Amino acid sequence: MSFLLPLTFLLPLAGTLLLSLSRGRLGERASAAIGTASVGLSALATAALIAGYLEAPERQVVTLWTWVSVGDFQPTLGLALDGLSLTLLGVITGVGLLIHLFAAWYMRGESGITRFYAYMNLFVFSMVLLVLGDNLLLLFLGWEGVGLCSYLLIGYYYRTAANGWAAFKAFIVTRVGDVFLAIGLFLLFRELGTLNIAQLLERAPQLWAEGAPTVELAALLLLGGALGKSAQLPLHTWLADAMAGPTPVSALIHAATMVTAGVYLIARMHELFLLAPDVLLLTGVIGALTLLAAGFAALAQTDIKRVLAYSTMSQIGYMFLALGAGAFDAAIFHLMTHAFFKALLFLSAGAVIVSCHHEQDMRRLGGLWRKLPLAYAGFVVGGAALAALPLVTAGFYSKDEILWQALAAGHGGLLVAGLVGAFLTSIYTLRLIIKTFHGEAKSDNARHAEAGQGLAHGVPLIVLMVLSTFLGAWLTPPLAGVLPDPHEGSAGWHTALEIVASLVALGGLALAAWLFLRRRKWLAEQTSQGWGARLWRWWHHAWGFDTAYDRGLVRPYWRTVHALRSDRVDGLFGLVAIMVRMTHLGLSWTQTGKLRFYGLSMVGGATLVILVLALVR
Amino acid sequence: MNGVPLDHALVLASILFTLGLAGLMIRRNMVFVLMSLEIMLNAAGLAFIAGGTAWGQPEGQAMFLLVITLAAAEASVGLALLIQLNQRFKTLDTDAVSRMRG
Amino acid sequence: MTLVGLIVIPFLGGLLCWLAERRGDRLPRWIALGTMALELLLTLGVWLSHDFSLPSPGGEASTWAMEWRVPWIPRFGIEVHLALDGLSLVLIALTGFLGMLAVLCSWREIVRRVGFFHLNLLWILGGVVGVFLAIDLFLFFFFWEMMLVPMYFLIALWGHSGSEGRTRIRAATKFFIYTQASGLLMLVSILGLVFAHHAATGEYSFSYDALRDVTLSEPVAMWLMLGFFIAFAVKLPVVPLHGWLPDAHAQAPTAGSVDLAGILLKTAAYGMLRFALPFFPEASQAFAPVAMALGVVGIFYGAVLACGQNDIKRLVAYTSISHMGFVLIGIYAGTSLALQGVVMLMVAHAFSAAGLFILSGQLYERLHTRDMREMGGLWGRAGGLSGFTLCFVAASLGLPGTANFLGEFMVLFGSFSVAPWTVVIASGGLVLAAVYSLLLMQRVHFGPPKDSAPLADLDGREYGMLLGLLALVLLFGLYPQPLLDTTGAAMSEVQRLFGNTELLDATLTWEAS
Amino acid sequence: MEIAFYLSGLVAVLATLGVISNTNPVHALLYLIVSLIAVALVFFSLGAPFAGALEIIVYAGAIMVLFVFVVMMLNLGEAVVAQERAWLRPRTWLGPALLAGVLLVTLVGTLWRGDIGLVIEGETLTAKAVGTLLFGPWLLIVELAAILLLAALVTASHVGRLRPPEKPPTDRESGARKEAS
Repeated sequence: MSFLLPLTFLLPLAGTLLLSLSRGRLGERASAAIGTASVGLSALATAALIAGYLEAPERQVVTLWTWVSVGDFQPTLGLALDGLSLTLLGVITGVGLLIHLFAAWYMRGESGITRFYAYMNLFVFSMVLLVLGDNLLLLFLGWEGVGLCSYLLIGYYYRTAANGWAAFKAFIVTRVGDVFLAIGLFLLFRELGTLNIAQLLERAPQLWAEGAPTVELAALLLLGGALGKSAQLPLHTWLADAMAGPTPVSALIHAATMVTAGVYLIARMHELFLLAPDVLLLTGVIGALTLLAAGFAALAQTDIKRVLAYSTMSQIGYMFLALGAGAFDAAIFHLMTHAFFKALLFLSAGAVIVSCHHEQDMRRLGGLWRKLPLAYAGFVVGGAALAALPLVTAGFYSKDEILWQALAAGHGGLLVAGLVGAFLTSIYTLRLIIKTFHGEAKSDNARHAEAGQGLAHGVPLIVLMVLSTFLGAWLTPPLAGVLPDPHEGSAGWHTALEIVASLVALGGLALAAWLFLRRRKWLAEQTSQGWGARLWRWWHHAWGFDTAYDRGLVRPYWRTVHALRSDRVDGLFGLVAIMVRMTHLGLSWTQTGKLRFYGLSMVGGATLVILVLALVR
Repeated sequence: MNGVPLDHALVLASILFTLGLAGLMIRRNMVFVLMSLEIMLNAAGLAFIAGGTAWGQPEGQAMFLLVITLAAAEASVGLALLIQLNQRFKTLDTDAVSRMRG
Repeated sequence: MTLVGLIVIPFLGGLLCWLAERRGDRLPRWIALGTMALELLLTLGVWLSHDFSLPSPGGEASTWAMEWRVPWIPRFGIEVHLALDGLSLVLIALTGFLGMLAVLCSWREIVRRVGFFHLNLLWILGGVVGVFLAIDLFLFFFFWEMMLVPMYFLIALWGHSGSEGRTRIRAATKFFIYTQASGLLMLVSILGLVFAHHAATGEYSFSYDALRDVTLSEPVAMWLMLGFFIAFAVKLPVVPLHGWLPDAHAQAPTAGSVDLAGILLKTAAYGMLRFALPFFPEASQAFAPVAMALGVVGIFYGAVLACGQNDIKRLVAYTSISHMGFVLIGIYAGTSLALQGVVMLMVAHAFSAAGLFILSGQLYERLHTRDMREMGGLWGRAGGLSGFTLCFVAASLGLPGTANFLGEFMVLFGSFSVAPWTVVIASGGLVLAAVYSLLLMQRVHFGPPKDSAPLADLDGREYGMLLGLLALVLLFGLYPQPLLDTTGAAMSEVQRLFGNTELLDATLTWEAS
Repeated sequence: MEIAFYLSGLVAVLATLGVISNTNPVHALLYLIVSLIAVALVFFSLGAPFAGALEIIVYAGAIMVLFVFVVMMLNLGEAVVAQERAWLRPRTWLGPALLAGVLLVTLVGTLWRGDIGLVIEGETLTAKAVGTLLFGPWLLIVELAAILLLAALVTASHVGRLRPPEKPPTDRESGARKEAS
């Protein structure tokens, strides 16, 4: 059984190596086949691991070799499997496989398919390493590998410079988060002397009491890292631009897996965070703030993928809110269901985009629901799950669990934010569906849209649709022993909350229907003049964070770069050369050529010498 | 009066020497420069003689002999140059030949 | 005896190449390649035959794996004293390998006076191997100055034209003056040491062990240490004294750049570990915070300037300055983990910098320009070249799994206990490392292509070179233990001398307060 | 013996002053000869008859005569005297004179402070003693002096030769000729 664990990440690695060393000899179909097969086998291995774990749920550790051993710095290349990493592994390989399959259809006709699948496999390899790593340095390896792959995949269409710079921005902003994580690692290693997660979490309670300043600092640094990777409030500006990549990339990286790495990190290190209650609360607050900010921003977007990007940001805000409330298993459960329905939404959006010849702007789409039935169904089911339609969708159970845990843990503020977020979510989801599919087609791209065919297009959508319904909610992740058990509360309050949550969701849908079907004209003129327009533009630019960062940080940096371009400090040493030239000019003046002047200077010198000798002795 | 103290002789030598030096620096005419040179050499010879006779050793006078040979050699070469200067530059002004400068 | 062989082989090989020049261009190249291969094999043979595990803790002061001693000028106590331990072995192997790479990558680039070129190349390597082996201070200084002259000729005769009008002669002269002047300072310090030793014991000696036990008063020790430090700081290079590196790199031929970045910078770090630290432990300890601050300044200054460059080789040169900032922090942190990190970073930087320079040389062969403004969108056109550039760019930004990451993080982990604030600021530099690395990638390979004519793909020689280099970067990134065991003894030696505890706590309290 | 010394010393100084301040070269030359003879008298008063004789015969007799020949050959007319007077304005000689004064003060100061106790009694050092010395240990130096004189002879004869003016100058000197004429 223990050989299966390394298999899960060796297979994608083999796929990457095969594809990248093929030097362009592999055709489109062959590279798609290799890429999907490697992830498929890895999914098979995960399925076997899940079956094995369900029978005997105990933590397995497989150590390949000690990476470095210098003094007590002994990180090992070890893989640890427990309920939490198994769930993540399942999501990565399962959803990953479906997305790889869909990508075969989506990327047909694109140039450089081999390169695409090589990066996708490299991404799955790094993500699996991140999840399975048993010590923080290996986790960091996966962490940075995932960052690099997201850079490569966002910049896949490298011919247009804008995509390149979007990828550049994504990598740099996540790299800022990684630096916080690295400093956290240094601090933990200095204090606890080990990087192995199990030993670390064992020694931490012995060394620090709850709320000790160092553990607060360590937890804060880890949170900083998580914020960078999961695009939460301060470091979130990169996610919207990351939509420049192909849609399967956005589905895999920016919906299902990479952005949830931050949630996994905090869940994995929950003992540390429990030792630092203030930081935990901070996590919840940041989650709530991102939830609302992203919700409002999604309302004012015109590009399908950007709406979904902001909705991902707000759903991850939900997960952080759950973590902040101490409901670790609710966060992971929502992570799983979110992976399903958000991947479904992204793939359906991909289907729409390809069918409408790469048209992404909602204002030029419409009237597609009859032409693209499967994509429409995907949107409806995914949207319902996103808006947490009661009882029918998986989203309802996971979001409701988070709200209930927030209530049970006594965080009233977080609960209110959650409810407002749910209301906003249902509004922008229905707006998205109405604007894209209903009304009349506003551009010939939309008019001549033809539905996608073939298994690669249909199977992933259908499977994800099934998983997004209440059937998905049955796949409760096996987190029994791993994460602390949820808060208890009276059943009465629980059902009351469920009713309130579903009323909020339905109310939101009704309001959206009323606004976007009946009162479209009123709404258009409201948002085109006065404070309405200003508000709309403010939300469209996601509260202006991006421009603030650009003007506050990026532009000053480039000004200093151009100021220092010609190496001022080195110029300093040019002064030495100038001084030498000046002394030369000064001395050459004394050579006048006149005999008497030389006589005079000789006598002067002689007198001086005699005087000095006379006086000195 | 039992004889001339040595430092009086040396003072005389230094007076003559500085006079020659002053002459060297002041005059622009090559002839006068050479003459002042002779005076300085002579003063040096005087100092040698004074020293030698004070210590009662003949080295002083032997050295004076060398000073004189030197003076002779130097005077001859100096005067030859003087003639060339006068013939080429039609002047005796030492400042005229100051192109070796800068 | 093999030690003498290690030094003599490159020198003889150089002469042979020069003589072989008459019989056409190919022979000198094969001779040079053969010499460096022989050098590498010899080093690996030494590595396999001797085990470099930790000496017994109570062991005699410094156990050299191999030693060779012959009096040279008895009157001053100067002797040809060569000695080898883990650190110098690793660096000599690196010299051998990079020497082979330098010869390989200039196979088609150098066509004028090929024999004389290889003479210069091999004599630089001979000088460098001499620096790594010499234990007698006079001999060390001799090799230290000797390795500059061929480098000067290499840049002056075979360099490229100046990027912004700066001629290569000016760059070569600047390089020479910088290193020569700082070498003078080191000579003053060496003589200071020798005279102090003479005052104490009455007889002259330049030997390593004798001069190490000289007891000096506090200010004198500080000044002599500074003499050594400045000489090594110019070569490292540390920021204020770095002016020569970008010019030398921009104008040097590819082989020159590979040598310069790969090995010559390491002689400075080696010098600090071998001479500056063990000779003046207290002075270095007191000087450590200043040195670390210079390291941090180096990291940021190198990074900021790297972002602003248009010439690809100048960009890579400034990145070396940034990486060497980490080395400086690691050396003066003094913990064994930091010192091992320094060794790892030296080796890793040698590989990644050599790789990037070879790639820029190949780009120059294809595009005949080093100006990034004329490049762009090369991904589709240059085939394998772009893939390798991506890998080496990932190495230079410290992607985990590459040796650079391990080096940098071991340095940062090791230094955190000694100087937490310095490490926090330095790890800020990691973000800038990502900025300039990806900038190189973005401006050269991504973005709209200038024209669509496909460039010549990598031929067998180039592909083999780059694959070998990449394999080494990944090998040392994932399984560095053999390398760390080899240098373990030498580094614990330096740590024992440098990091004697009571002074270490002094810095700790200083940091913490 | 002392009176002779002081008297002739005084005469020598005055004659030298005359040499320096005179504008007419021939007069200066004569003053120079007087000064040399005064110095010879000083030698005699100090008890160095051989040196004194040498001074009169070689120095005053030969070298000064050489000077007279050259000055006569140049036949410097009245123009030179006028020009000399023009060159001798106080502005030119004040600075060097002061400097020479300072040098004299320092020399005399050091001599005076040096308190050399020696006194020259005046017993003569015969030419024989000098001769034995010269051809004893100093033989080599005398030969060298002879070679020096030979060298001076050759140089003076070569440099002093009056080249006929119409010979075309080599281009290297043309710069000098054009500028000078």
